[in-house]
Amino acid sequence: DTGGGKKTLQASGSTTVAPVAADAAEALKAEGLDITVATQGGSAGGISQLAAGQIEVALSSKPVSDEDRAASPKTDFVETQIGSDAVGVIVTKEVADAGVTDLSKDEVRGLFEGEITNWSKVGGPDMEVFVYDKEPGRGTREVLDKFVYGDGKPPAPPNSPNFAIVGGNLETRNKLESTPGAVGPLSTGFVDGRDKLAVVTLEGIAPSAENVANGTYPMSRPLYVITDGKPKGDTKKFIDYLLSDEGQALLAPHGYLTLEQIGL
Amino acid sequence: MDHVISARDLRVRDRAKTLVGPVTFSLEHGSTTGLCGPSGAGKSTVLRALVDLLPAGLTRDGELEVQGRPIAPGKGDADLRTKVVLVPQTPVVFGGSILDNALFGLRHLLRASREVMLERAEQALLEAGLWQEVKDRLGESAQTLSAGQRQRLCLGRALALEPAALLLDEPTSALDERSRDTVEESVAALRGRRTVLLVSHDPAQVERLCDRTVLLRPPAAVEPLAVAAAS
Amino acid sequence: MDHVISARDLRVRDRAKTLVGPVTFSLEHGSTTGLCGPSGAGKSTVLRALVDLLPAGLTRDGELEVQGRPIAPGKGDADLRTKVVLVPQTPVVFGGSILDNALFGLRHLLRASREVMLERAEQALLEAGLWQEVKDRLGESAQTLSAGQRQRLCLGRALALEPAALLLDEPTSALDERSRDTVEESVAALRGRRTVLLVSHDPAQVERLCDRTVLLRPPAAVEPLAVAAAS
Amino acid sequence: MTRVRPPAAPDVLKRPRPSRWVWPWMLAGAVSLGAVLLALLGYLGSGVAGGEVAWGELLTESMWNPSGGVFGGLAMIYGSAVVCLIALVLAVPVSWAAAVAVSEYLPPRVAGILRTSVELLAAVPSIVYGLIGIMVVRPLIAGAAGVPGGDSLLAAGLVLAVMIMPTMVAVSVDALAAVPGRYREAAYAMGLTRREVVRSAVLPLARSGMRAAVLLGLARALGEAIAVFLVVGRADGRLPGSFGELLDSLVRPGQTLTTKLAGPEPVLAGTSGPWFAAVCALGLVLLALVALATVWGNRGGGRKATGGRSRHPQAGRMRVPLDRAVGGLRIAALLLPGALLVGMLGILAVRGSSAFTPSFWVTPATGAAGGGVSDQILGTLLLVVTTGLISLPLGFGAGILLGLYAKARTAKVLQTLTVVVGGTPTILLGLAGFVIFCTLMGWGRSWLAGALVLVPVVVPMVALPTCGRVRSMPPETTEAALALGLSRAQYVRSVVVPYTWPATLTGLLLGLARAAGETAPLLFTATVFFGAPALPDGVVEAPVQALPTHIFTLSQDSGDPQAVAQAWGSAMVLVLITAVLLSAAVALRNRFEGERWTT
Ligand SMILES: Nc1ncnc2c1ncn2[C@@H]1O[C@H](COP(=O)(O)OP(=O)(O)OP(=O)(O)O)[C@@H](O)[C@H]1O
Ligand SMILES: Nc1ncnc2c1ncn2[C@@H]1O[C@H](COP(=O)(O)OP(=O)(O)OP(=O)(O)O)[C@@H](O)[C@H]1O
Ligand SMILES: [Mg+2]
Ligand SMILES: [Mg+2]
Repeated sequence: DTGGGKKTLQASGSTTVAPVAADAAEALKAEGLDITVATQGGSAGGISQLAAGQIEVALSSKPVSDEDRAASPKTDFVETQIGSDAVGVIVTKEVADAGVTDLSKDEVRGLFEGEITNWSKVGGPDMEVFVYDKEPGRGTREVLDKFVYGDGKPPAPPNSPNFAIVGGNLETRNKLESTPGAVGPLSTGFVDGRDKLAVVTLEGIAPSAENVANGTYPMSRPLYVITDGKPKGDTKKFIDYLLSDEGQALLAPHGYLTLEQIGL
Repeated sequence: MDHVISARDLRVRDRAKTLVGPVTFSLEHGSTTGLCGPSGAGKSTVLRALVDLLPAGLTRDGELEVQGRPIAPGKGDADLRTKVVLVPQTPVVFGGSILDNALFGLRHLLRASREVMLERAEQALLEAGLWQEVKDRLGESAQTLSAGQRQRLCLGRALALEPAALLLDEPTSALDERSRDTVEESVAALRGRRTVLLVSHDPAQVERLCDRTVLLRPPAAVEPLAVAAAS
Repeated sequence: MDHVISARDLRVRDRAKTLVGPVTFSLEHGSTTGLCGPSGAGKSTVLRALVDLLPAGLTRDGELEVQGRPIAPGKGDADLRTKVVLVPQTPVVFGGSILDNALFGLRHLLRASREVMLERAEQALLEAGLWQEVKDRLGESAQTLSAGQRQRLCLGRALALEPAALLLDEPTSALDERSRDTVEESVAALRGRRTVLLVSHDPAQVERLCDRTVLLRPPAAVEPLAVAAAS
Repeated sequence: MTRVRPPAAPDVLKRPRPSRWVWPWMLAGAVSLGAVLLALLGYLGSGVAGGEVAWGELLTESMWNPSGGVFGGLAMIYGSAVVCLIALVLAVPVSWAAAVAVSEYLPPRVAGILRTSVELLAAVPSIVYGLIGIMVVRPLIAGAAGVPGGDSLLAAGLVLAVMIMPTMVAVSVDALAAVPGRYREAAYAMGLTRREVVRSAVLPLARSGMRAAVLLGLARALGEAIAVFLVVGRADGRLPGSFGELLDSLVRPGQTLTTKLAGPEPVLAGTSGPWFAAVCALGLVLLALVALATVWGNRGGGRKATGGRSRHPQAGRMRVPLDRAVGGLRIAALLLPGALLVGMLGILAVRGSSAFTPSFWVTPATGAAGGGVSDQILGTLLLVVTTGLISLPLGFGAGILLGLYAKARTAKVLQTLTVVVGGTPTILLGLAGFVIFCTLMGWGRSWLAGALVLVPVVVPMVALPTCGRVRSMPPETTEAALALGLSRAQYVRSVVVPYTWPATLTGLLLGLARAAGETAPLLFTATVFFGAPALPDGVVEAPVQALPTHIFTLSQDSGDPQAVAQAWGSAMVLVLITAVLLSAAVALRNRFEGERWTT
C-alpha cells in the first residue's frame, strides 16, 4: 500500500474459493473494508497476478508450486490455509451397489488411463466404464494426478471413446449422475445427499474428516489465500476473519471442510 | 351474358378514407375496355383490386366476380391471377437474362418442352415489338434494357401466358410511335379472343382500341359509372 | 457563343460495343432542345453521359464541355450536377414524406431558412402540377403516390433547384393531358433563362416546346447530327 | 403564372449539411476492424514467436499432450469442421425457411411479433444454451445412439445449430424485407403461386443478405465456446480412421479448436514457451479456418444477375398442392425456433423464478449468493451501452464502406476479415485485451477495457448486414440522388444511411445481445465477482460486476443450492433486460422500415 487514502483490497483466483471470499468480504463491508473478488484464470491466474503485483490476495485451491516460485523469485509467497476440500473418486450408485466400493491406486490408474474399460474387471457389474476427468489446471485434477502419479508426469489422455473432460463441480456432478457407468473425481461435499452417486474408499480409506485431518486419506486439497509477504493491514483483517469462527462457518454451505474438522 | 370480370360498387379504402370508387362495371368476353381518368384518380388501384393485389393497408369492398366466381377480398389466388393477368404500370425486370425474363411466367405455368416455350416467348416478344432489338442479346442481363424496352418486355412476358383477361396499365407510356403501333396492333388482334382492360392517358389510343370506356374521377366524387361508347 | 453544354463525338460503349453515338451537339443558353429517337436508341444513356452518371461497365469517349469547362469521363462531380440536373426516366421517391421528397435536393444545396425552402418547394410543385393533389397530405409517405404523381414529384424537386440546365427524360410519359399541359407551360416558361434538354417520344410535344431537335438513331448507324428547326 | 423566386441559385461552395464527416467515419470503421485483427494477429504472432512451433506436427498429428511435449491439432481441426458442418446443415435450411415464412407468409402483425421473439432467442446467454444442452441434448443422443453420457460432436453441433438459428433468421428476414414490393406484385400478377414468387422473384434479390446471415451464423458457430464446452466432451486426440469410425466419432466426445482455446490452457501455458506457442498457433489455425470457410461460403457470389441460372424451375402438374406443401413446411420450420423459445423461457422462468421478485432487481448482492443483483444489472447495462455506442458507428461505417466502395475482390477480402473478427473466440479477445490494456497500458481491471474488448464482437455483426443491405440498394436510387447534385458525402448521409439503417439496427441488436452474454473477455479485463461499487468511480482502475460473469462463476463450483438459484435468476434477469432493450430498438427499426423505398 502506498498509504494515505483508503484503497480497495483485491482478491482473485480460484472459483472454488471465490464464493467463500465473497461472503467474507460482504461481512467485512460493514466494518468499512472494501474488497473485490474476481475469478480470472483460476488458481494459476491468481498466483501469477499476485506475482505481478496486480492483486493483494490470491485465492487458490492448490499450493504454490516450485515452478511458480522459480518464475517469480522476487515474490515471497505466503500461504494461509483456510479450509480443505476432500476429493473423492465418484462412481454411480448402480456400480457401487454391484460391489465397487473400494479402488486401489492401480485400479484408479487403470480406469483413468483407459485400460480398464469394464466394471467387471474391478468386481463390478458387466458395464462399460465412462471416465470423466477434470480439465487441466483444476485443483481436483491435480489432486487425483498426485495420488496416482506422485511427482511423475501424467500421460496423455486415453484414446478411448468413453472419455470426456469436465470443468466445474456442478457440471461434473450433473454428468456423473446422468451417465451410466461413469467415474470421475469430485469434491465429496458435492456428493452428500445425492442418491445416484457414491464415493468409493481408496485403498480402504474413506474420505472422512478424521482421515483427511490425520493425512491418511490420499486425495484432499487445501484451500489457500496467498499473500506476498506476511499479511498485514487490511489483508490481515481479511484473512483473520476467514480464520475466525464466523469465517469458518462460511465454508460448510459450499461443501468444504473447516480447519477444525480437519484438525488444524 | 358472358362477363369475364364484373365489379359492383367496388371501393378501395385507406383506413376510413375512400381512395377510389365506388365504381361498377363489367367486362364482356372478348371486349376491350378503356379505363381513363386523371393521374391519381385510382386507375392502378382499381386494377390491383381486380386481381386482389392491393398494397398492405388498403382494403377493398364491394362485389367482384371473375368468370362468375365471386372473389372475396384477400382470397384471390394464383388460379385467379392466371386467368386475369395484370401488367403493372412500373415495369419490373427480374434478375437474370432477358430470356429468363421473357420466360418468367411461362416457365412456371406452362408444361411444355423448352422449344415450345422459346417459340411462344419469341412470338410474344414479336407482338410486343421487342424481338428485333433483343434477339441477338437474349443472354444479357435484363437490367441493361432501356425503359421502353423494359416496358415491352413486361408486356411480352404477359402476352406469352395467353390469359383469359389482360389488365394493361399504361402499356405504351414509354414507347415511341412505332413500337406503340406494334403493341396496339397486337392488342387489337386480341379482340374477340381475350378480354382486355386498358388504362391509358392518351384519348386517341383509347379511341383506337377500346369498345367502351370507364371514366374514373379523383377523390370521393367519382362518377358512379360513366360509360362512353367508342370505336 | 454561349454554350451551356457541348458534346463532340460523344460515344458510349459497353466494352467494345458502341451503344450510342457518335453524336455531336451543343445547347445554347436559354434554349430548349428535344432529343428524340426510337426506344432503345440511347437517349437516356446520352443524358446520363452528360452528367457523368453512366452505369458501371459503360464508358464514354468524345469531348464534353459544360459551361466551357471540359469534363473528363469519370471526373464529373457534384458541382457539375448542381449546374446540370438530370430528372431520370424512372421516378424514384426516397423514404420519408412527400414533403421530405420535395425538399430533398434543396435541403442539400440551398443555404436558406426553412421558410424559404418551403416556399420554393411549393412553387416548384405548383409548376409540376402536383401541388393541388398533395397540399393536404404533405406528411404522408411518398410511397403512396401514384405513378404520375411520382413523376411530377421528381420533376418538381428538380425544378426547385433552378439549375442552369435541366435534362428531362420523358417527364410527362405517365401524365394525363391536364397535368402534361401544366408541366409543358412550366418548361416553356424556362425558355430564355434556363437551358433544357428534353427527351420525348411525343413529336407533338417536341414541336410545342423545342427550338431544335437532336435525332438519335439506334445501333451504330446514328445520324451524325440531325438538327431540325421547330417552333 | 407569375414567378417570384429568390434569384439565388444554389451555392455549391456553401452547401448546407455537407456531411463531410462521413469519410473519416467510414474510414474509422474500416480501421477499427483492421486494428482488431492486427491486435489479434500480433498477440498470437508474438506468442508463436515465443517458442518453436512444429507446424507440420500441429497440422498432421492428432495427439495433444502438453506434459509430453506433443502438440498435434488435427483432431481439433476435425472436431471444429464436423461441429460447424452439422450446425450449418441443420440450421441453414430451417432458418431460411422460417425467415421466408415470417417475411412472406404471415400477416405483418404476427410476423412482427415472431421476429422479435426470434431475436430474443439470440439474447439468451450462451451458458444457458449450454446448460439446456446438458439437460436436453445429451440424454437425447445417449438414448438414440446408445452411448453413455451423450457428450459428443453431434451434441455440440445440435446446440450450435440452435444457437445460430436466431441470428440467421433475423438477418435473413431483414434481407427479405428489403426486397421492394413491386417485384412481388409483378410476379404475383402473372399468376405465380407464393412458392414460385418467393423462389423466382424474392430470393434472387435477398440472396446477398441471406448469405451474410449464413456467414454470421458460421462466425458465431466457429467462435462460440461456452455452450459447446459443456456438451462436446473435450476429449483430445480422437480422429476416426475409417467410415465406420467416422460415424461413431460423431456421437463420441471430441474437441474443437475453440473449446481448446477457451479452456484453461491459454492461462496454464504461461506467456511464452512451446506450450503457449502451440496454443497461439492453434488460434492462428482457427482464424485461417474461419477465413477459408468464408471464402468458400462466398464462392459463386460473383455470378449474380448476368449469368444464366443453372437450373430452371419447371412447371409441374402439382403446382398448387406443391405450393401448399412448401408453405406448410415453411411455417412448420417456424415451429422449431418457436418451440425453442417457449421451452427455453419456460425452463428459465421456472428455475430463475427469483427474477420475478422486484427486490431481486433493486438490492445489491450480499456475499456470494445472497441478496439481489442490482449492481450486476447496472454493470451489465454500463458495459452493453458503452459497447453499443462505440460499435454502432464503427460497424455501420465499415459496413457502408464495404458495401459501397470496395471493388468485388477487395470487398471479398474485407468481408472475410470481418467474418474472421466475428468468428474469433472471445477468450482470445479477452487475453489480447488483457495484454494490451492491463499489461501494456497499465490499466487495472476497468469497465472501459471490458467494453472495448466486446466491441470486436459487435462490430462484425453490424457491418455484415449493413454491407449486405447496401449491396441490395437499387441503382436507380443512387442515380436519382446524385442527379440532383448531391455530393458523395451527402448521398451517403441522406440516401445510403437511411436505407441501410434497419439492417444495421438488426445487426446491432444481435451483436449486443451476444455481447451481453459474453463472459470470457470480461473475466480478464473488466469484471470482478464481488466487491465493486455499483457504478465505477473511475475509468481505468474501475472494475464492475456483470450478470454473465456472475452467472458463470456461480455455476462453476459452488455446492450451495442458493448459488444455483441465484445463477438461474440472474440468467432470467439478463434475458428480460435484453428483451426490454430489444423491444425498444425493434420499435425504432419498424418505424424506419415502414417506409420501404421504391422506384
Ligand atoms: N398504399 C396507399 N396508401 C394511401 N394512398 C394510396 C396508396 N396507393 C395509392 N394511393 C393514393 O390513391 C390514389 C390513386 O392512386 P393510383 O396509383 O391508383 O392512381 P392512378 O390513377 O393509377 O394514377 P397515375 O395515372 O398517376 O398512375 C392516389 O392519390 C394515391 O396517392
Ligand atoms: N448498362 C448497360 N449495358 C449494356 N447495354 C446497355 C446498358 N444500358 C443501356 N444499354 C443499352 O443501350 C441502349 C440504349 O439504352 P437507353 O436507355 O439509352 O435507351 P433510350 O433511348 O432511353 O430508350 P427508351 O426510349 O426506351 O427509354 C439500349 O439498347 C440498352 O439496352
Ligand atoms: Mg397508375
Ligand atoms: Mg430512356
